[in-house]
Amino acid sequence: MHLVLFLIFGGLCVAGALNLLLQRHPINSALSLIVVMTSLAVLYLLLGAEFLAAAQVIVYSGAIMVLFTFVIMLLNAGKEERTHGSKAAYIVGFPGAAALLGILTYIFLKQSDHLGSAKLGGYLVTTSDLSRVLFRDLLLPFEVTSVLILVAILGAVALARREH
Amino acid sequence: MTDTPQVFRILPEVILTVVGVLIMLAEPLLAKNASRKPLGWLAVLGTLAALAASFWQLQLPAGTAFYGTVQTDAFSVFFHVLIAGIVLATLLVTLDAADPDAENLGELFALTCFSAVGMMLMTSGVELLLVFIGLEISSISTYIMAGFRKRSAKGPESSIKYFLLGSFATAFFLYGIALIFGATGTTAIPAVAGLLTTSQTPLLATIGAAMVLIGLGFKVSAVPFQVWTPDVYEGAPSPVVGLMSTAPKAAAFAVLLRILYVALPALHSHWQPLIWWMAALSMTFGNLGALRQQNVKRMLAYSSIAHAGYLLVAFTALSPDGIAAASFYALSYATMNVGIFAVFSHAGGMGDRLTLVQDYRGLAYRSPLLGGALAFFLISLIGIPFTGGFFGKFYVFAAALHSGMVWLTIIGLVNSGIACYYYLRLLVSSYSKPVHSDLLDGIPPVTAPLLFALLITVATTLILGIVPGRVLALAKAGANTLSPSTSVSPDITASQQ
Amino acid sequence: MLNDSILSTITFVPTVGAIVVALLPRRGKLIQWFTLLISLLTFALTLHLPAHFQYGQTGFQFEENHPWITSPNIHYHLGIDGISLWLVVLVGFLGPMAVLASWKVIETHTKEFYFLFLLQQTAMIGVFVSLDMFLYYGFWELSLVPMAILIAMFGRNRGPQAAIKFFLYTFLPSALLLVGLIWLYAKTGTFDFVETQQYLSQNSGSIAPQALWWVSLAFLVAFAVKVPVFPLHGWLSDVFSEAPTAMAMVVAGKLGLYSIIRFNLGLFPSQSREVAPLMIALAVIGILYGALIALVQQDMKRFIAFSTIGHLSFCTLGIFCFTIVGLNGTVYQLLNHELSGAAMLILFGILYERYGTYDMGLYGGVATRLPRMATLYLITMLSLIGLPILNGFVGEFLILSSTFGVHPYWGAAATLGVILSAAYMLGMIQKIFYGQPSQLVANKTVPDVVAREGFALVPAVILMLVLGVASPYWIRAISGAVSGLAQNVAHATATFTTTVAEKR
Amino acid sequence: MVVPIAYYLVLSAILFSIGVAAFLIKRNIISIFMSIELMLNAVNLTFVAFAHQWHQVSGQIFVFFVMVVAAAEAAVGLAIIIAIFRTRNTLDVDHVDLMKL
Amino acid sequence: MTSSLHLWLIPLVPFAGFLVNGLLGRRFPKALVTTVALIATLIPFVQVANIALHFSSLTLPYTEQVATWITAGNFHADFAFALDQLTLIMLLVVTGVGFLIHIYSVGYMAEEEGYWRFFAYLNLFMFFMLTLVLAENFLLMFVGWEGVGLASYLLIGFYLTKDSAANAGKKAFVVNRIGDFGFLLAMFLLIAHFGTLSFSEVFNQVAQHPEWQGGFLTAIALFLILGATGKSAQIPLYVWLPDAMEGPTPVSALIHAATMVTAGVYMVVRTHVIFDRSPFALSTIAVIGTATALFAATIGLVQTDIKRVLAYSTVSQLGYMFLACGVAAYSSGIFHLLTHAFFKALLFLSAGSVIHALSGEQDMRVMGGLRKKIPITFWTMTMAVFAISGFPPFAGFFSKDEILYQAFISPNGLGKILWFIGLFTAGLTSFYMFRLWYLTFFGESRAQATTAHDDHGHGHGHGVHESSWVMLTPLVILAILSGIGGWVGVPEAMGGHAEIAHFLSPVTGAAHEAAEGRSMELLLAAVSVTVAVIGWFIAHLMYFAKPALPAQLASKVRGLYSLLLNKYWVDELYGAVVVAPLLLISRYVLKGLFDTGVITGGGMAIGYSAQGLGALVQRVQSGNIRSYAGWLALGAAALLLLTYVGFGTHLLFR
Repeated sequence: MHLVLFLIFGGLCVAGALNLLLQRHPINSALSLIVVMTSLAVLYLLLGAEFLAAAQVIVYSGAIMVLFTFVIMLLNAGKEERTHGSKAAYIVGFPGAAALLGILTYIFLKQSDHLGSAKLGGYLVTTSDLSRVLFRDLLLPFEVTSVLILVAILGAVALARREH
Repeated sequence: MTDTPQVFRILPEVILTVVGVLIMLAEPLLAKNASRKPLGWLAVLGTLAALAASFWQLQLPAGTAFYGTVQTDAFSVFFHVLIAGIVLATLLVTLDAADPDAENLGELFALTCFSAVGMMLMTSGVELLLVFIGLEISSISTYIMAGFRKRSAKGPESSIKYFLLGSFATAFFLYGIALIFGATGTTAIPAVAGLLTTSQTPLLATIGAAMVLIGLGFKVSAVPFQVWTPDVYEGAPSPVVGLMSTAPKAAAFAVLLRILYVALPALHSHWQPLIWWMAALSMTFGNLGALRQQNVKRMLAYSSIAHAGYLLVAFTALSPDGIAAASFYALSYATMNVGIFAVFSHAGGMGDRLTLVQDYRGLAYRSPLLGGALAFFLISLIGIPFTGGFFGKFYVFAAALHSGMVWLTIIGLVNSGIACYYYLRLLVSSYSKPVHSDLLDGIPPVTAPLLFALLITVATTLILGIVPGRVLALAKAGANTLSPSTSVSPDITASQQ
Repeated sequence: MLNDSILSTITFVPTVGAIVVALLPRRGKLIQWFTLLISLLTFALTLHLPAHFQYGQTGFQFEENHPWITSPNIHYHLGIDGISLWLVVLVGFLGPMAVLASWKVIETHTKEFYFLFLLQQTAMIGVFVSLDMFLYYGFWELSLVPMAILIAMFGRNRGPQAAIKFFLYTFLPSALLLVGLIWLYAKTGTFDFVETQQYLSQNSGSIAPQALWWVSLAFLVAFAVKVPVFPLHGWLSDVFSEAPTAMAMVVAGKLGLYSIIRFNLGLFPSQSREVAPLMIALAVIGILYGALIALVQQDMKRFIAFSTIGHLSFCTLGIFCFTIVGLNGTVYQLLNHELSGAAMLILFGILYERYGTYDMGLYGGVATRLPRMATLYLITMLSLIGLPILNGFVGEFLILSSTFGVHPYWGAAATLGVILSAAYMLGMIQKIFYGQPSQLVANKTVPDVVAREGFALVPAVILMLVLGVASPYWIRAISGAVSGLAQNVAHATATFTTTVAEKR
Repeated sequence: MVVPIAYYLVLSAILFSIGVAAFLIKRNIISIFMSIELMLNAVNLTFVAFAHQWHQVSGQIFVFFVMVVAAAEAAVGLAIIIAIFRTRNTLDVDHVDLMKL
Repeated sequence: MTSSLHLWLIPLVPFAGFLVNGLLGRRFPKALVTTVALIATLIPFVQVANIALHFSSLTLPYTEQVATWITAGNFHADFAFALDQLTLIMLLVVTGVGFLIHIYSVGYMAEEEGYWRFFAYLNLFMFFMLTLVLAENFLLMFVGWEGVGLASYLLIGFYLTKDSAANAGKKAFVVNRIGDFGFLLAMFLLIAHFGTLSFSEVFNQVAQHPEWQGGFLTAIALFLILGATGKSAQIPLYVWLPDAMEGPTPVSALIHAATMVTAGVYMVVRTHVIFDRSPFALSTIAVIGTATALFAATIGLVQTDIKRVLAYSTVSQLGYMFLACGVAAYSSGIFHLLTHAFFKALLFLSAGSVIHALSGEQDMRVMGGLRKKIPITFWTMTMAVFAISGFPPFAGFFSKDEILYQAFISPNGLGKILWFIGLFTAGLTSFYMFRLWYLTFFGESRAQATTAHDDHGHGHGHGVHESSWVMLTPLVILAILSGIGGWVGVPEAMGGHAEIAHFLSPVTGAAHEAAEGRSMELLLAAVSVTVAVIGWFIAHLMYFAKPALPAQLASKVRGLYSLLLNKYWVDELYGAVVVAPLLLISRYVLKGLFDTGVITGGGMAIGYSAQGLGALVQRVQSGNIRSYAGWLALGAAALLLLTYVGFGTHLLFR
């Protein structure tokens, strides 16, 4: 059953990703990305990270993707036209991406017997031990993310503010 | 945990954050077209305080804080001082170059401080997560600063290029961390080495190391990942490029040093060939690329690729000497580069009036101080003795040659020979008769902050060149903290004789 | 007390002078007078050396050895022996001459000129006195920078290109020299010349001969470019035609040759023995090649450049015969040629000051207008072609006689150079001085040799006669150091012949 | 029933390389930006998979932080895209190649 | 009186004279310059005369070691002077004739500008010649050897504005340098084999090793010969002497007749110990000498310029001296050197006085009928002409006859042939001397109104007149010397007792007595006198009796005449074979092709190829973000591949 769920949602993810690739209009790719994210959330559930799945849906597809669609609409980006900037992207890029995929999958499959397997509910993470690690062991990174967010806001304002 | 309060371990970062926030708060209080320079001086004071704090950290016993996520030792202090010094010089240069009522100048100062915080965290962080967050802070702030001149066509273009490719590389870096986590089950750098021996899937860690190398290779603009550097340096304003080409690079190298020598020393037989090839290609690619370059900033972009290559040579030495050489070179390269960009930003201003090599013809006659400083930095970049540049290169190649890298040293030194052609072309043009001197008339008189910045950089380069004893001692102390057990070096001597 | 700090003072007095020049106001001839004062002071200090030099003693004197950097084991180690003693005095002597020579010709940017000139002095003296190879390499590279900038600033028409060409020609091989230096450091653990020499001579067996051969080759090429030896002389004629006189005087010869004697013969005797046949062939070709091209050169500066190649090839020839007589001749010939070559360059310079061109074709019949100038030219020319009572002859004779003893045919070929040098020098004198006054010379009335130029040249001319007649005073110091070198080359040949035997 | 961790890893590798491919193919800057988000999500999956295997919660914490970073990047990235749009009023990446050689 | 003779003073005084005149001469009045110059020459003459008087009481060989000149390793050479019979004779000749010529040139050069420069150079020449003669080792002799070459260069090129003078000067110096090249190689061989250059040590070593025959000694001898031919203008290096006539006449007299050109002969006689050991070298000297004598004499037959004729006659007479040395009759060689110095100097000075009289005219075709106008010059020149032609009792007869006799009786095979050629040349000599004599002094004056070319600029146009006394007294003295000079060496066969041969025997070894004895010697003397008379008669016939005859004869043998007139085209031959190709190669092949092509071209090629690579590298920066991403992806993949594949392969990263 775990395998079946995995296959369904894994397939959904890949389909969404491919759709992002193939769609001409950015809004369609944005929507396909949302599909990928939600199916990922389900996969997280399979791996016992419920809180994470919720966060994924709320933060990722909820906040970030909404921002994306908002900006797409703001700039009413139309359909992409097939401009051929440079052939290098294809000649060099694709073999690179393919080789990347090949090596990673080959290694993962070769190491799969050492990696063990995931049982449904095998490792359930409760919010309490999540929060214990987050607010005790990794307190400093948590605090530092506040600086990160501050920088992001500052940058966004500085760049996007319309001058007088 | 230990007696010293935790906050002392991250004192410099805290000071800079506070200063950054203060600048952000003060900025709206100023009148609409009032000069933003006081904010700059505030930032300078903050950086000085951070500098003092990191020096003060030296006498703290080396130890970790915040549950082992951050560690202060000679190595981290060395890089903290380096980054604070660079930021100080860059702030002074920005104060001099920027015209007072430039739009969102206040934000620029704040961002500089925050980027400094990010870099310092990278150098003192021993938790991969913290390193990642620090990397992100410094990257995002540099993306924004790169696009500072929103009005011009090139500003946003350089910033978008830097942003997209930057995050592309950060994704690889993250994937690397994930794989290392997968192989060892922990993301604490010191713990990884121990767990690696017991892990059944060391191959994952090797691929993880490679991925980390890709991510950081981009950051330091080593060869396979240096395509972005010329365009971004050309688009960004000179003071920012001064910062961008030195501080994040030094921080990235510090992270690389920690990961490769503390976390993954056992895998050296895998990552050493990578670094060997990256070093050799970076040097050659950088120098050859710069030969025909007429645009001064693009030329220096290629030169920074080449210097990244020289620095990587120190990595292949696999010995405490190598680590000390790498950190020393980072310092000496930083001072030279900040210095030369100080000259460019003063001469060219934020709007890059002087872009081509022949624009600088006769600079030495028009203003001897600028010409002299430019000549001095170029000589140091070429690697003429009694300058920081030379001693850095010498020390790197001595370390490499000591552990048998004969061919790499030859490639390196032949490259530094080729390099002196384009440095010399700029030096010679600044000393030859000016063709169209109206460009030179636009150069403002030398102001106090620039003078002070030049003073720091020239003095440091001279000290590094003539009496590098104390700085070397600090670098070597840092190196020993990184790989106390010379577990790495013994077996390599056996294999290469 | 003074003895152990004299070398540092001599080396760094010009630097202090340079810094003061940088601060002086640009009023009138203040900078020139001050630089003249500094160079005279340096010369006076260098005279202290021969006065207190113990001639019998082998090894280095006036030594100063202080630790400088600990981690790569580098010392601030200065010292001179018979060879470098007179070279330091020569640099001291050429200093004031150069300042006087460029008194009037350098009007603009005098501050930059004299600042870099004094820096160049320090670099050159530093090369001769430093015994720590890192320090030596420091000064060796430093001597490039002021020269390159000055050529760029004061070049007549192709200044910048000539500066870059000069810089690259020397910098690239010295990069390989640095590889050699570091490799030696990796093997011996020290940069000190004396310790490295002992280490190499004791356990030359343990080091891979192939690697040692490549290192000695790197050393040789880096120094040969500076001499310049025959195929590597591409830069000299450009530098001579572009550089101001004060700089062209000091660029060729002494640094390269001194380094070959000190380092190649000192550290790698058996390798030098192996490369000797090639170097002798190149030297003899250099002699004839330089002379033949000087025969047909029309531009004065390029003429003197090729004549310098010819004369300095004599010295390379002398070095690679490895006889005491030959080495003495080489060092002496080096001293004399630098003196006479410098005098000839100054003479060309002051002629250029008067008539504004270096093209010999435009000159003619100057002797009738400037008799005193003609006499100075004549004496300098005679000293360069080696007239017996003048200084050129002694060195040349010693070199040729020792070469003849070792390689008769090469010796004979080299002696042909004596004929050719007479031919091209007399040709030059005739084109400029004899015959009907040319159109340029006729309608331009110019002063004969003025006091200032006299002060620069007359001491040099007197010295030419004194050096020619009273050579034992100088050779006494040189032969002490040189015989030590010749012995260790001879000792090395014992090992060399065995290695050659094995190879076959 | 059990699913070997390797399958999850392979899935994340596939997503990652699709992200890379998207970066190369897409013309609109925002789409390129989205492909980066996709790559980050792929890495999150790897983290969670390894967290499950090692029973280490820090893996999942890592994902939280990645999300924060992605959010920050999104904000800044979109601001930059707006700045580009204002100066060049095009979103086609092939037109953004003013600086070359 | 064995106290030090202060030999070093002899060369030093002229050097002091040179310095005084050289440095301050410009501001001195002419008289002061003259006095300084004359004193500087007189003092050494007096000192030499004093030594000559006390010569018998000297212990010989007398050497004086002044100071060490060069010491390097085991090579040692010092300033050392030596005196023996040979040196004494040479000193007498050099100082004596030198002083006379100094007096003569006071008159001759009176109106020249640069008067002080002339005397300064003359004193410099005296210094170098005296150093050469007095030197005790080869190196010091080489100082003199090159020094006189320098002095001759300066004096030939004395007329600064004349291009031909400058060319002649340069030619003289370079050709001398070729000779010096030979001398240098000989010295190197000496150092290689004997380890020292001092005469006494070399000769002692040679004496101690009778077994050394030929081999390296021949090599040394041959190189010394090359040096000697360079200096004494023998084939093949004689080309510079005729051109040296561009210099003022006193210079030709002093340097190119009496002293410098004899340096080669003196050197051969000084080092005869080496030559004795290699018969091959001796016969080469003899052959060269005879060939040069004949060759120069034939050219002298047709020359029209009076000084050119005398120049070729000098080359020819030097040939005789070389012949004497070639047949090991060194003393007769020196004897002929002595007498030749007197009458050849006289010939040149009288020719100078003739030129002076005709205000600069040197072409004999324009002279004639001067017998009455300049009688004293005529009579002194007649004495010289009779002396050189070999009429008894004049000097030339005894010395030349002695040489011919020695050649005739010399043991080596060629003796007879050499004697015959010598005899024939003696006939030619008397012919061209009397031709000169008749053309200059007899017949009616052929001087056109305007004197053709007035290259000396000192001809004061008012008619032909006798020179002043200051020029004539040296002529008279030299005439007397040419007359009685020969009596010093009258052979026993003719009643004299060959004082000079005995005087020189300690230096040159005993002259070997011939088996045939006295009658043969008298017979040969008679034969040579008749040949001289025949020569005179033919000259008389052609130039006195039927003046038109030479023109007809010349038109009949047009080819031979032009061959001789143009000096066998030897100068042009040298130019074409040696000088032109050398210049061509160096200008086009070396300078053009190699220097700019290979050296500069090579540098440029490296530069451009590096720039080419740079361009290649730059093409990656296409500006397009997607291509950058492509490169990044490829780089990443490559790195991963290298990590995976590189698992344990220490490929290249040494």
